[in-house]
Amino acid sequence: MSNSINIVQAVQQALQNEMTLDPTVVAYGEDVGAVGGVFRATVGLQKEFGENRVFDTPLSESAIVGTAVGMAINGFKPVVEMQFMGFIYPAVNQMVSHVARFRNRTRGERHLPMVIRAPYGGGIRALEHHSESTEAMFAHIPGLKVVIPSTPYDAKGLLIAAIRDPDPVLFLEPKRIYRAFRQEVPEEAYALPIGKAKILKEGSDVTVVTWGAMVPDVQKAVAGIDDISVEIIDLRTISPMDRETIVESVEKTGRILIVHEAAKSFGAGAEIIAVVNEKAFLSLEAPPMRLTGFDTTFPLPRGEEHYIPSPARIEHKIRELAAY
Amino acid sequence: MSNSINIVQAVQQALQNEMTLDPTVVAYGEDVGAVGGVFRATVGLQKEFGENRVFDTPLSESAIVGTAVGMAINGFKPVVEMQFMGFIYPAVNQMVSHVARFRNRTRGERHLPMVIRAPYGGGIRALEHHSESTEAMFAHIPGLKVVIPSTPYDAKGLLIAAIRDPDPVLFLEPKRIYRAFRQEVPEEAYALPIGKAKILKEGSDVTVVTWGAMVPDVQKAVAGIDDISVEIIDLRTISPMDRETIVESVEKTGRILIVHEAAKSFGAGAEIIAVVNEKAFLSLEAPPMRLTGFDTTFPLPRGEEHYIPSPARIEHKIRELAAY
Amino acid sequence: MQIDKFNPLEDEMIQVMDEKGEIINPELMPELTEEEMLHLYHTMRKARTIDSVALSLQRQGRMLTYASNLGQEGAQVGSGYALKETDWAVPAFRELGMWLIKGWPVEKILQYWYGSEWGSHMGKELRLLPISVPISSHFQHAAGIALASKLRGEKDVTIAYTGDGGTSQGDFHEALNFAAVFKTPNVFFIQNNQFAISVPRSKQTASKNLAMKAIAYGMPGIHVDGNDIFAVLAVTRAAVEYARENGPVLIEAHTYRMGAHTTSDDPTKYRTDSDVNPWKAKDPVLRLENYLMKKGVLTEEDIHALTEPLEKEVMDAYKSIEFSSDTKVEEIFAYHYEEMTPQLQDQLDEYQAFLKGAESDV
Amino acid sequence: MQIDKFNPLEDEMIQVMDEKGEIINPELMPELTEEEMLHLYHTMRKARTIDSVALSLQRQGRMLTYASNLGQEGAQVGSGYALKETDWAVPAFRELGMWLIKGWPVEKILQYWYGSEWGSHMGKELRLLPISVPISSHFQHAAGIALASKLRGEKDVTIAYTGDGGTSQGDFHEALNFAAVFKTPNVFFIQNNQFAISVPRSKQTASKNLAMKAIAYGMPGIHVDGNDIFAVLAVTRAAVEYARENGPVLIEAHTYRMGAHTTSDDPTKYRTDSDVNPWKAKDPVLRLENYLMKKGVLTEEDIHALTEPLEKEVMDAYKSIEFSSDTKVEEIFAYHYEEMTPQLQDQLDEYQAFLKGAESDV
Ligand SMILES: Cc1ncc(C[n+]2csc(CCOP(=O)(O)OP(=O)(O)O)c2C)c(N)n1
Ligand SMILES: Cc1ncc(C[n+]2csc(CCOP(=O)(O)OP(=O)(O)O)c2C)c(N)n1
Ligand SMILES: [Mg+2]
Ligand SMILES: [Mg+2]
Repeated sequence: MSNSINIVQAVQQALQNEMTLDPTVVAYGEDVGAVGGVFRATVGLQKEFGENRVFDTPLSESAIVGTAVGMAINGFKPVVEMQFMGFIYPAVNQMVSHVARFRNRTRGERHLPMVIRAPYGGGIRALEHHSESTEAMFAHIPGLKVVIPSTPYDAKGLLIAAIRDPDPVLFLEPKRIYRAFRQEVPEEAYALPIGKAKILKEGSDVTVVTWGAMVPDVQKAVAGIDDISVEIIDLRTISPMDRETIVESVEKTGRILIVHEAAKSFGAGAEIIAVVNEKAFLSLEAPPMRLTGFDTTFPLPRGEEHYIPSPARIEHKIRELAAY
Repeated sequence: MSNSINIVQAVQQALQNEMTLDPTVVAYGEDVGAVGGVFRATVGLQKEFGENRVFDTPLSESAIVGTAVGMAINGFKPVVEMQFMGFIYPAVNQMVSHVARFRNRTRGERHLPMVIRAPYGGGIRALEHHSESTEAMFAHIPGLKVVIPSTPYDAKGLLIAAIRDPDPVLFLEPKRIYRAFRQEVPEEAYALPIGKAKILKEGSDVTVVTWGAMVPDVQKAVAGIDDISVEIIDLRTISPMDRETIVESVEKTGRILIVHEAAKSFGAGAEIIAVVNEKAFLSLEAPPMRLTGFDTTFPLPRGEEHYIPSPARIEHKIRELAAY
Repeated sequence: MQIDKFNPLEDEMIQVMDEKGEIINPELMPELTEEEMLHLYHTMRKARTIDSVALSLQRQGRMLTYASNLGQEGAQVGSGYALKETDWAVPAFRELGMWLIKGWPVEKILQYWYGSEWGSHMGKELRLLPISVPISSHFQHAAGIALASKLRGEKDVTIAYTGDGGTSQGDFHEALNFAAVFKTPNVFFIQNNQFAISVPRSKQTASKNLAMKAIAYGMPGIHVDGNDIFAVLAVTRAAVEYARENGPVLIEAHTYRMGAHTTSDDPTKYRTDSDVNPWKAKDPVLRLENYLMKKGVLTEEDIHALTEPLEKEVMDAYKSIEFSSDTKVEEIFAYHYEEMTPQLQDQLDEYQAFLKGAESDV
Repeated sequence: MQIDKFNPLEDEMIQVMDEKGEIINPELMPELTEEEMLHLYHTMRKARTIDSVALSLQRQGRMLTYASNLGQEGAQVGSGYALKETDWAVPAFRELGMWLIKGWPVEKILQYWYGSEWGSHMGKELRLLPISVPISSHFQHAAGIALASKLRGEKDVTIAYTGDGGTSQGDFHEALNFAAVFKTPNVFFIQNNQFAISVPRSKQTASKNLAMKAIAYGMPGIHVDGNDIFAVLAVTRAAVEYARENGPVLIEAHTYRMGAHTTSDDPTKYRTDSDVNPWKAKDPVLRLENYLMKKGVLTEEDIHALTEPLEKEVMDAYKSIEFSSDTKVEEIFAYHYEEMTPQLQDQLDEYQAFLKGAESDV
């Protein structure tokens, strides 16, 4: 059976499915219980599974993540929510110092099946700190996996995979497109592989790698291009990165553009360029390019339209790359 | 007048000079007062300048950085110490959410002349969390400058520049070489420009970019190479990066190797490769390469010898690159 | 009032004026001229007007997310009025009444909520920090500002605001501990409005009240009726004077968020009318109104006469920024460092070239 | 003992046995057989032996940084002994006596300090977490473990340790608050050894004692003489039983770090002999020794007879790991995820190829 749902519903359904199948899965965070989260990603779950499995916490992100470490050690699979990615920073110490390290610290004796969910990204005309995209900071931490879906189907399958993963996963949800479109998605649980990118469109002239909320923008841009054959790769997992899919594509096209919303410098785009250089240098017919957010704080709403690369800018950049 | 001092003494002298010249400079953190810091980087300062200007704080990094924001707003130039870079994470929220943002948030009305000092890096046979190199995480944050010196002369001049900078600087000190060697350094205050790399050795075949505690290792490796002309660049400032110096060098050599101690993926090496691709693509005669720490937690002492690229590995990699 | 003689363990709450506007605790009644009282009343009404105008503009799509202050004006105006001009104030994001007292221009306040950084370019001399969104993180700044004052031998006090939810954050703890160790001139003011978005106070912490958290830091704590502007003013004045000489004080103001958390929130999901209704009788504006009417310095007529000019003032302020607040491209880049980095310059240039090209394409 | 009737505000401290080993508070004397008492004594002596062996090995360059426990054995062994086997313990890094009680094998403890991750591969069934270096961050884990027990309807208690310095961290606050809200079965145990490296307790926080911080969370707090093993055991037993049924408890054990912070520290820089000397008379081992001798279950001879076998046991343990603890290259990579990522595999391969090449170069 399938149902037509959007991304935020897919997140909810993934949780609902896994909580039904596995009694050790619990979900908690700020406002996730009674109201089902500020984006309604956990709506209905407390009613269905009770306050012991879906609950609100005090306003303390470090405690939310840190207690999840303890919960995971003691037999649960916690899926915790950071209300916005901009509020994940109080929990960074827990993530870097413990979440990422327990398996190695104990030489495999203890491991942490836990998921940290956070809506990320801008473009929703929000206050400061509600528009962050700092996936690169977390991707740099050995021991953390970082996943970003871009469709309801992927969101559900990847979140289920993250919950089933014996190791911790940072699951970033593209809030700008939470409700942008619906997709037919199986009602039952299914898992998609973490660490695998997806070729959304095959092409032979230019490879575009992107993820999350930028995917529809890239698709829109490419839809307006008849004269260049563009291959679109949805990275889906930032770390560990699917180098193979990227490299194979560049071996074919010789040209690569990375589009992301995060600030440019030291962003995930840089890693992709480094990988392409290391693995497909001789195939490169043009310099790998990046089209990204600026090296600035995400502007408040009256300036935000400038920050996220628009389809027009993406098209422009693809043309620049193809013409090189 | 000059004196022959090591890096940790250069740090101390920079503080001493600036505190003498500018009564608004204060230094604080855990154990920086009475004992002068666990590495003695602030030794003697409390005695000289009194407890109002050099003092110990409670054990709370977020408070140390967060109160520095307030001190900077209210007329001081705080230079605060994180005891080890591994203990900076509780302060990440302050750094990302406030330190980096006050100038932009207030459209220039308020700015934060403050320095966060932290000894970074491994190789000192220390406990877990005492060997971190996560400069890339911070370099990705718009509004933060990240500086890493490698010599006493640079340490002093760059720290003084950081203190005088009207904007916040994260100043990472290479603790592995804190006392490794001495250098003649002016006793008086002097400032070196932030954002400028330094060519340590000119060469024409291969460019090696490195920084901090890796500099002497690269120098050692290169000293053993007669048959390849290696240009060594000490990056000194991670962000904002001196792209010009790197690009000019690669335009000359056509080959670049980045050597850093931090984990490879999503590290600062990736950004350098991206920049070189963007600005010197046509000069590249071989794929830019990275020799870095592994994508693992820094091993405890019984394994740490494997982690940091040794001079032998550096030489090997330079030869691989030159032979490409 | 001797602030350090109050026992926060007893769970009593300081009141000066009851719900009908009767003074029930005259010995605590703050010294105020009639003019000052009218000024307080006027400021509360102005806050309420801004609130309702902003909410209605928001419904019309002319304003972005907005956090209502309805019901908390007593705590905000009362505490703000206890400050000297040279004292510092460090808000969270729901302190409208205090902002007005402190002098944040109305058009700037609206410009902030309208989505422009220029709203926070408010005048350095106000000694008021901009809104801080990450909960309680600004408590550290307040401790630092106060330490700076103290180190210079100045007597300025720094007041910082957070909510009941804010007491759970690590930064709340670290800032209070730091301030108490250094005996900084701080007043930490909790607006306990009973909710952190949907999470009720009872699920936020197990302590009987929030004022008693002061004990953990060795500082005085005091619990006050936040809807009683006289009590708030009396307590905050005493706290400010105590802090000026001795070190930090924690205040919990007991109040209620009558509206939604922000315009994105639907409070019917987590509370009922019967939860809210009892608080209507405690309304801080009505209470002061009653008092002033009984005192004969305010008439029904005066009350009504205020409505229109206030609405006009606020709407005029709004109109002065409505169409002039779009961010210029350069502004996004210009304020990250004293000098723009080459990276930023490149990115700005590239984007402007694109914009130019796109224009000329048309 | 009724743990929630203790008033931490009064700054009294629970004692059972005085410095001469006299029982001064017999109604609090914990139930213990002679055998058990000797076991406690033996464990304290073992801890002390490990300490001195490790320090001397360190001086010989055969051991890395080591954190001494000297003077804190009473707080460690006494609290550890209050636990059931199924209870969890979450240490900071200075809880040697507790580790021994909980069953962390001596050779594993030494292997940890010798610089190998295998030291923390200690046996999952011990319900003991490895050392946590970032101060107080593990308090969150303890709250989570306890919440998990509670959600499953199990009655296991989780005890977590930190130092006086640890009370300043935001994580300390958040964990206690979280635990109290969910009434988790936690005991939070502060070893107040008067220093955080060089920073004295008086500069760490302005509260009169640390136990009173419990009030901020609505949980019982209790202050105990940490050098009195009977008092520590009695208090911790009561706290554990209270926590098992009701929710968290905070304990402050008043003790003193007789040695350096770690082998990297020089305490003469921040304290004098005259600070340290008074604490010699309070030595927890001597105190129990005196008691047991008076009781006639321990003789001078027994005391001396223990020295050699303990030293031998510890040295044997050390020797069993001294030359076999070097990390194999694969081990650095193998334990980050259940399956090695392709990135890690590549890096491992490249490094091993280098090593092979280097070997064949020789
Ligand atoms: C660190 C952090 N986490 C989460 C949020 C999202 N958030 C905004 S306001 C709020 C509730 C605040 O409650 P309280 O402190 O009681 O203040 P009130 O809204 O009631 O004025 C939350 C969770 C945030 N701003 N910062
Ligand atoms: C977050 C963090 N900051 C700094 C340190 C460095 N450090 C290690 S132990 C210590 C002092 C701890 O004092 P206390 O909590 O009293 O424990 P004690 O050493 O006295 O047992 C410090 C500052 C650390 N380990 N973690
Ligand atoms: Mg509230
Ligand atoms: Mg201590």
